[in-house]
Amino acid sequence: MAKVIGAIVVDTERCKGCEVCVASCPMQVIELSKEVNGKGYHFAYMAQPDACIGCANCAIVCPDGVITVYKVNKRA
Amino acid sequence: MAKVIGAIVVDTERCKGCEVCVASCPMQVIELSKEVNGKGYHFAYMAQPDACIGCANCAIVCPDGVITVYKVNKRA
Amino acid sequence: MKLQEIIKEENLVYKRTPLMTDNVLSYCPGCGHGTAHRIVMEVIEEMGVQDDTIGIAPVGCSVLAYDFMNIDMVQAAHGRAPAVATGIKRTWPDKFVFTYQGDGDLAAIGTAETIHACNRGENITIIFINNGIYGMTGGQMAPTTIEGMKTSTSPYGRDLQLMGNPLKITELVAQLPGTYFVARHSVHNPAAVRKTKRAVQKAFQIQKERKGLAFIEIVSNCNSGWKLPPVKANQWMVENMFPFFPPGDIKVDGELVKKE
Amino acid sequence: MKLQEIIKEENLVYKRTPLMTDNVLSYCPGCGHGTAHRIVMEVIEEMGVQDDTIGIAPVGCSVLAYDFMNIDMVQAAHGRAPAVATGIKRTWPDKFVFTYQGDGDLAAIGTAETIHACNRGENITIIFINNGIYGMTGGQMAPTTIEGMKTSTSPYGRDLQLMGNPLKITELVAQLPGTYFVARHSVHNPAAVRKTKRAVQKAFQIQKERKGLAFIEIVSNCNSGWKLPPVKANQWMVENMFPFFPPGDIKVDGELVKKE
Amino acid sequence: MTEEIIIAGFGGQGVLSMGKILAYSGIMQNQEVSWMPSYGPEMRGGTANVTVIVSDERISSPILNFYDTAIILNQQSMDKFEKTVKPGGLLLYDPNGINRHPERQDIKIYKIEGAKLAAEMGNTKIFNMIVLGAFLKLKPIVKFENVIRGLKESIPERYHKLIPLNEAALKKGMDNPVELKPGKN
Amino acid sequence: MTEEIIIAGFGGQGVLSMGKILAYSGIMQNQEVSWMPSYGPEMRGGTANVTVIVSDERISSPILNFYDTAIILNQQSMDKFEKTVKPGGLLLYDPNGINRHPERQDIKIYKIEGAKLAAEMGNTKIFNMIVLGAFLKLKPIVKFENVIRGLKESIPERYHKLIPLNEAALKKGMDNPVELKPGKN
Amino acid sequence: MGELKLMKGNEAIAEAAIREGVDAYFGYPITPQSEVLEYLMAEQPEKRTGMVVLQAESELAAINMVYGAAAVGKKVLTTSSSPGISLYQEGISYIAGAELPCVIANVVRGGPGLGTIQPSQADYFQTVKGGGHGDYKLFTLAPSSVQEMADFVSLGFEIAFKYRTPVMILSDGMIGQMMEKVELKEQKPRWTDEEIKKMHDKWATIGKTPDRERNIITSLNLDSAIQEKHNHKLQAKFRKMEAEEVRYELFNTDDAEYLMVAYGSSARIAQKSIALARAKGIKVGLLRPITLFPFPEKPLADLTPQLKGILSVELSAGQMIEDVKLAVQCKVRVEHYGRFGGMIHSPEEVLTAFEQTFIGK
Amino acid sequence: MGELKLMKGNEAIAEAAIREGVDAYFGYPITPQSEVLEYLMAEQPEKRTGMVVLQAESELAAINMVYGAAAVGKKVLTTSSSPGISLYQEGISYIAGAELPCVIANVVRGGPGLGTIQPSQADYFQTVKGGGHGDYKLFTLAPSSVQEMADFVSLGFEIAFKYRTPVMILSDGMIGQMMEKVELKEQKPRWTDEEIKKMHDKWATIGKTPDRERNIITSLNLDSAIQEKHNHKLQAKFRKMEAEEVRYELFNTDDAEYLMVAYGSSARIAQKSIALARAKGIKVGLLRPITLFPFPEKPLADLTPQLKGILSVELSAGQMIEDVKLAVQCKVRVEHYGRFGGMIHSPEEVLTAFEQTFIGK
Ligand SMILES: Cc1ncc(C[n+]2csc(CCOP(=O)(O)OP(=O)(O)O)c2C)c(N)n1
Ligand SMILES: Cc1ncc(C[n+]2csc(CCOP(=O)(O)OP(=O)(O)O)c2C)c(N)n1
Ligand code: SF4
Ligand code: SF4
Ligand code: SF4
Ligand code: SF4
Repeated sequence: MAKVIGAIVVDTERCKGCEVCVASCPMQVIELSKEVNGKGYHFAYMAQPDACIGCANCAIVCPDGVITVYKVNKRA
Repeated sequence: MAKVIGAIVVDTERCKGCEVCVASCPMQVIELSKEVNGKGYHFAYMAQPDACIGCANCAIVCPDGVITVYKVNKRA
Repeated sequence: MKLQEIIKEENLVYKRTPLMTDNVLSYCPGCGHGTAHRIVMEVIEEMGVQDDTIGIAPVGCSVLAYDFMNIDMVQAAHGRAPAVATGIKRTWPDKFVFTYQGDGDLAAIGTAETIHACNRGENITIIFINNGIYGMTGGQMAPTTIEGMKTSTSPYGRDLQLMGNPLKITELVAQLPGTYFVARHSVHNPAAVRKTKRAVQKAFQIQKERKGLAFIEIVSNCNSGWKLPPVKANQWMVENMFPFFPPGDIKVDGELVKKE
Repeated sequence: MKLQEIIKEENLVYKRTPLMTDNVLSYCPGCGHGTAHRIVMEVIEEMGVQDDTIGIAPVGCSVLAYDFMNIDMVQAAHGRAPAVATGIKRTWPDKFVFTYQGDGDLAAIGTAETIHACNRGENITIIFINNGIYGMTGGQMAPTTIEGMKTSTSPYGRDLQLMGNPLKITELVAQLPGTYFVARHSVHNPAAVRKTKRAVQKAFQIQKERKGLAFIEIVSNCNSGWKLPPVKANQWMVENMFPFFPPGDIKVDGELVKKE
Repeated sequence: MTEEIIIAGFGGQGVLSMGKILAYSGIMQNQEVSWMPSYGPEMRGGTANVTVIVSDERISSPILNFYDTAIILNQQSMDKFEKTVKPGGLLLYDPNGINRHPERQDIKIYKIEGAKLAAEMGNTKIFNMIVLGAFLKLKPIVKFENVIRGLKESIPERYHKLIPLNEAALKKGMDNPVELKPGKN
Repeated sequence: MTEEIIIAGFGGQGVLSMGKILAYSGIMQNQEVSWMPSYGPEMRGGTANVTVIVSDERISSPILNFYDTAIILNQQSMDKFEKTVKPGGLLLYDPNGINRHPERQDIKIYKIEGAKLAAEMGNTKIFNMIVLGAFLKLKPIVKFENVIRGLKESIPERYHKLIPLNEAALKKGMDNPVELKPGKN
Repeated sequence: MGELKLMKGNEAIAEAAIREGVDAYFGYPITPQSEVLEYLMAEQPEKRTGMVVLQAESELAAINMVYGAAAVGKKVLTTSSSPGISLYQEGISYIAGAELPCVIANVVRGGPGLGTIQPSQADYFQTVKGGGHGDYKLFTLAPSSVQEMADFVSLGFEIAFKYRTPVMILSDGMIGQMMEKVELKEQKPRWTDEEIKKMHDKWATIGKTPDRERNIITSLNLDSAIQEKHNHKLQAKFRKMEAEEVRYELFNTDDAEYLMVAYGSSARIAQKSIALARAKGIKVGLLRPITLFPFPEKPLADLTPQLKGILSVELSAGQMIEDVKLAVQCKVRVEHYGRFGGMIHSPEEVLTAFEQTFIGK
Repeated sequence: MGELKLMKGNEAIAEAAIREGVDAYFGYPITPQSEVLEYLMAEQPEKRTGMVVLQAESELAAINMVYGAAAVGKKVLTTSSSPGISLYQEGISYIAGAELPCVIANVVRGGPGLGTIQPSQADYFQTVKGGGHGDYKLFTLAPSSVQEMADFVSLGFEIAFKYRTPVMILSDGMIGQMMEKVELKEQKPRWTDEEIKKMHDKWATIGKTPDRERNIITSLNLDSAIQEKHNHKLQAKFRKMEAEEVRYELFNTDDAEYLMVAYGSSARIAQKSIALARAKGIKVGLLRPITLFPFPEKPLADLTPQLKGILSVELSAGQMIEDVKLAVQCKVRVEHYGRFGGMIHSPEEVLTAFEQTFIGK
């Protein structure tokens, strides 16, 4: 059995908090932070990091291209 | 038996001798004159006046609108 | 029966409409512009709306249409007649407003104004004379010049690769929701003239009933530009232009006519 | 597994293409322009043609596309990008040339240039962002504003009688012989992004093979202009714009896709 | 009397409408006014500022380099406008989001906790009215009743029900400006 | 030497090309030339005229009010240009289609039956060359050989087979100008 | 007194147009003047007065819609900003040539090209020397307040119909975007069709009735002799405007030793500079041209004897200065000062430039 | 000596363009200059040199195709006539703003509006003062012979690339339609892509290679401070042109007591008038500006001490006269004479006007 484990890195200073990634994540990984970044935006972060499958959906819909996605195929 | 008799009057000074009327007359009534008018055009005239049926084909295709058409319905 | 007996007022069956002025037409012998002018004026006369009609002359051979049509007329900048017509019709909605435009005017420089007036569905009539060439300026290639046709700017024939495709603007505007009646006709023979006249009648009727825009293309000759005598030019037109620009209704009552 | 173990170079599956510069996009949060930019740049990167590509930025929100796309770019006057592209492509036929235009730019002021570049079949790619509004100037009505939609110049909703019909320019250019591939897509969710990317790939491939013009409409949100939060704006778009602007291929390999 | 004011902050802070209400108040008492905003795409998510002049005389330039009063609502504006206050003039600011406090010795400096007070009043939208109140306390260039009349003129009829709330906010602002003594903040 | 000429007639008479050949002939013998046509829609079916100047010096105005020579080929042009011939100058005309003959006493007047002679030679197209020949007989401003060279330059290669015919026409023209004595025509 | 409002210059034009009884507005959005169309659309003038307001597909369409509506005797307005006004040039030349009345406002921004959206006065030459082709002059009003933005709508139409000529309101982003108190006039009723017929049946193409020859609106004369005559007629009109329609304003000129010449937004700034200068004891005054064509040549010439120097203050690299120089005929030194490309000079900058130029510090 | 041909001015431009190695021509037909496009199409330059010739769908398209081809470092030419040139104005302002090289010819006809198709010089203001928006100047060459129509194509491109600026050849229907002897230059090869890369890789958008930053062609600067800087750069260029690129010609000025100033077709006519005047013993000379911007101010000023009067002879209601006046700084009386609206003054008319103005009969 192969379990996929993913992670995203959000460039929080460039994130504009539009929530498009939040709506696009199949695993409900992402939420907007309570804090704001330098421009006053509530930026996206992995609220459920364990759930991320590294599908990159969030990254490809992010208008500002601020998400980088990593994925490992972990063999049991 | 009713015989239609027609006639046309060409405003010869305005006729440009384009021959469009000639080509449109079903009875081959019209020809271009040998003489030219004031502008140097060979104008149209009824070469076969008897043949004219007053159908007005010539007049409605004449680009310069120089033909007037008359028609009598002659009862035998 | 003697000629004098026939040629009498009471026997009159056809005479140039008084809505054509007495000015000698500036067009070349055999040019279809004159016929097209007359048809429009006859329709306006028959509808009795000469006092309520404003025509827009284009830039092109028919720029002087105002010298020949005995109605109030406005001469528009090259290609902008539909915008000018919009300005008039919107502010005097109960007037009849028509544009009279050549192919260079309507389908080259005026493309945007044509498309948008049609798309808005301005309640006007557009009379579009397609002679496949720029007559006024001496016979240059037009958007409607067909493949292989020689003009002064396509002296070896229109090369689609270099010069692009001819444009069927009429089919295009028929696609737009704002056009209510779109048809293509010609004026090269009596039957064609009669059909064209019926189309123009219909077009003005539609304007009267405020149903939207009516667009009549008239395929015509430019014998000077084509360098053919008028009658030959008409033949050439039938043989070469009609296959590409087939006459007939394209859109009737707001519905595209189905091609079988 | 620890995050640090996952976030390693060898596990990288997605990263912004280096063909996007490091400049922060000037677009509003959630605006589709950014995604559309990135798709185009990814395709160019993947084809390895960044050295041979020239982009044309329009007048509109994406006027600053040249600040974000890391390739040589020309900023065109409002609506004239297809003419500018023609000037470039005709003189450097072996370069890849694309325009990136909004709906006001491409379908209002630029209608003539759009129609004629498409009709000539210039061997270029047109990326058309249809957000149904003029974003840059503060949310005025666009030619693609749908019926009833509120904008700053249709504050009570687009009234077709007063303001005319919305224009389906994409369906129109598909009618022209010069277009080889015409499609409509969007970038509001991952599946749409993937489809759009495939279409853009195809478009550039067609340009490479010199087959003619490829035209990709991307229906997108202008959440600022629409006065909706981004995610809601995308929903509104799906519910209200898609019925009028249905996504999908319109013309493939030079043939109109038959609607069943 | 001529009062030249710059109001500067973020786009969403109600900077422009604060200026508009002030200007309308001037009109209500028959004064000349001008209201000149920064405009254009830089407003999108960026800063916004407006120059308001209220005067008994015809106003010449609506654009100025130096002001009698600067009302400053974010750090960027502090950096830009602190130096533009005329000697002896007034700088009023909301300390929320400010990380470098004003340092000039030759002007009067007051702060108003507008954001905080607005939050306390349960409506962040009245933030700008609190700040305006504080300003009017310090420089009563327009009468309170005329501010209310100005308010009525500048907002659409359908929002007139909110006037009492705005009035309360103005009063809250009037009660709360705090003077900063040079060197002590 | 400077010769200022107007050639005027109907559109189809070869007015413009006659002028062009004359101008080219000047170039062949290293002179300065100018050729200025009337242009535009009035040419459509109407009149055509061209001003040709051949000179040893740089030519100033290509448009003139007065000419050394007027070559006139229809009545309208006679009406317009007879009066523009400088005193002592030359008026050459084809009487075909002319119903009012020239009347000036202070100039030389010649006629050339160009149309008639062309018809006799069986080719109406060489009409203009006959007239040109007549002119050159009267004013040999360019050498005959240079006219032939000018002719070659001004018509496309594929028509060069027609040069002998044109040459013959020129010669025919040279043989046939008829002087009109004042008062007798 | 009319109704008092706080309005943007752009809004003032729009509201004034409705109240003037303007029949139609055609325009295309462009910053910094889109509020004109937006305001009109929000006001639903089709309900208030029956005024037609249409967002055109482009500036070319807009100016030609104007041409159409003007041809039928209607009061028609359009507004745009610099790049859009460049696109109007063919149309303006046609309107001038065909002698049609209309009012056009240019809310100028910095150029050339797409430039900036900030205020500028760099379209002076385009406006007063002829941006379009051919010999024509564009009657030009330069408002320097929101009140004048409103007032010049009425004045513009008065002149437009008096001379059958296009009138330009040359404003800029500053006047367009600023709010000031504005006193609005009472609503005038729109002309009825009958009134238009009465007033303009001589020339307007409103339908040829049997009692008159057809009217033709055209700028074409293939016969140059006729076209020259037509041009002489136009020139006579321009000369008449020069004789009768010059408008300007003077400030502090009675004892002035120096003069600033400035219009529109620059005049506002210059006025403040003058106050600053006067405070320093420098005797400087201001002449504010209100009409740019016709330019206030005589008033300017009349002032020269008392002057030691003139500063032409413009938000441009120096355009109006040529007209100032032509007016004063070398009798006094004329210099230019101005920021440009969307930058706005401050009153202090103007004063400094003035002092450096003429006082020498 | 190059090949001698008898050619129309319009044909000479076209042939000279091919021989100059011009890469592209975009244009739209309009009288009296359609022969340019017609000649090019007949010559099949795509075969002769590989030059691209395209009939655009409109003038707007043509000028923007020019903008595109210029942006990629190509030599690109367009021609039109007055109404079409009005439609070019937005594009010209963009080209000037974005600093692109190109050559534009205006074969002027009588205006305003549709006007006539006969020669005119009434587009002087539009050309040299700025028909488009914003602060820019259009380098302008005024050919007065068919030879110069040909020569100024090369000269135009030299200047266009030296300054990265649009260059206008301001001609008219007379120069365009007349035939004269013209000496044609040898065919220059068109620049290869490699040559263009070498010369223009610094700015032209010909593909961003890894060894350089991306190139951007734009005229937009939302930051006014940057836009002002950019404007200063443009102004510096215009000052440099004024310092270094003035071109003019003098006739009979050595002993002249009077001067005519005339360019292009009018200069040809004035020259003849001067011959007529000299024959009468009147000492009059001619200054023919070849560059209209930069205007030959200094040469004109230098001549003034010897002069009693200057007649600005133009086929317009009087436009260049303003530049003449500005140049001579009131040191001598300056008057205007000219027919217009498509009418052409004869040498005799000019002489009569001159005599009436200055000699008094
Ligand atoms: C802005 C502008 N561009 C070009 C022209 C020149 N021009 C006059 S008529 C014409 C084309 C006319 O062709 P078309 O519309 O087909 O009409 P036709 O003469 O064939 O009837 C052109 C290009 C012009 N007058 N104005
Ligand atoms: C000639 C001209 N007209 C108008 C404008 C103003 N303008 C700038 S962007 C724009 C419309 C942009 O809308 P769109 O093309 O839909 O792009 P978006 O901003 O929505 O992406 C307009 C009208 C201009 N810059 N130039
Ligand atoms: S990579 Fe996929 S699973 Fe992970 S956060 Fe992004 S969208 Fe969600
Ligand atoms: S159609 Fe008319 S113009 Fe032509 S020949 Fe016949 S009558 Fe004459
Ligand atoms: S009326 Fe008919 S039959 Fe008579 S001439 Fe005309 S076309 Fe022929
Ligand atoms: S205004 Fe609209 S189109 Fe422009 S950046 Fe914002 S959301 Fe995008």
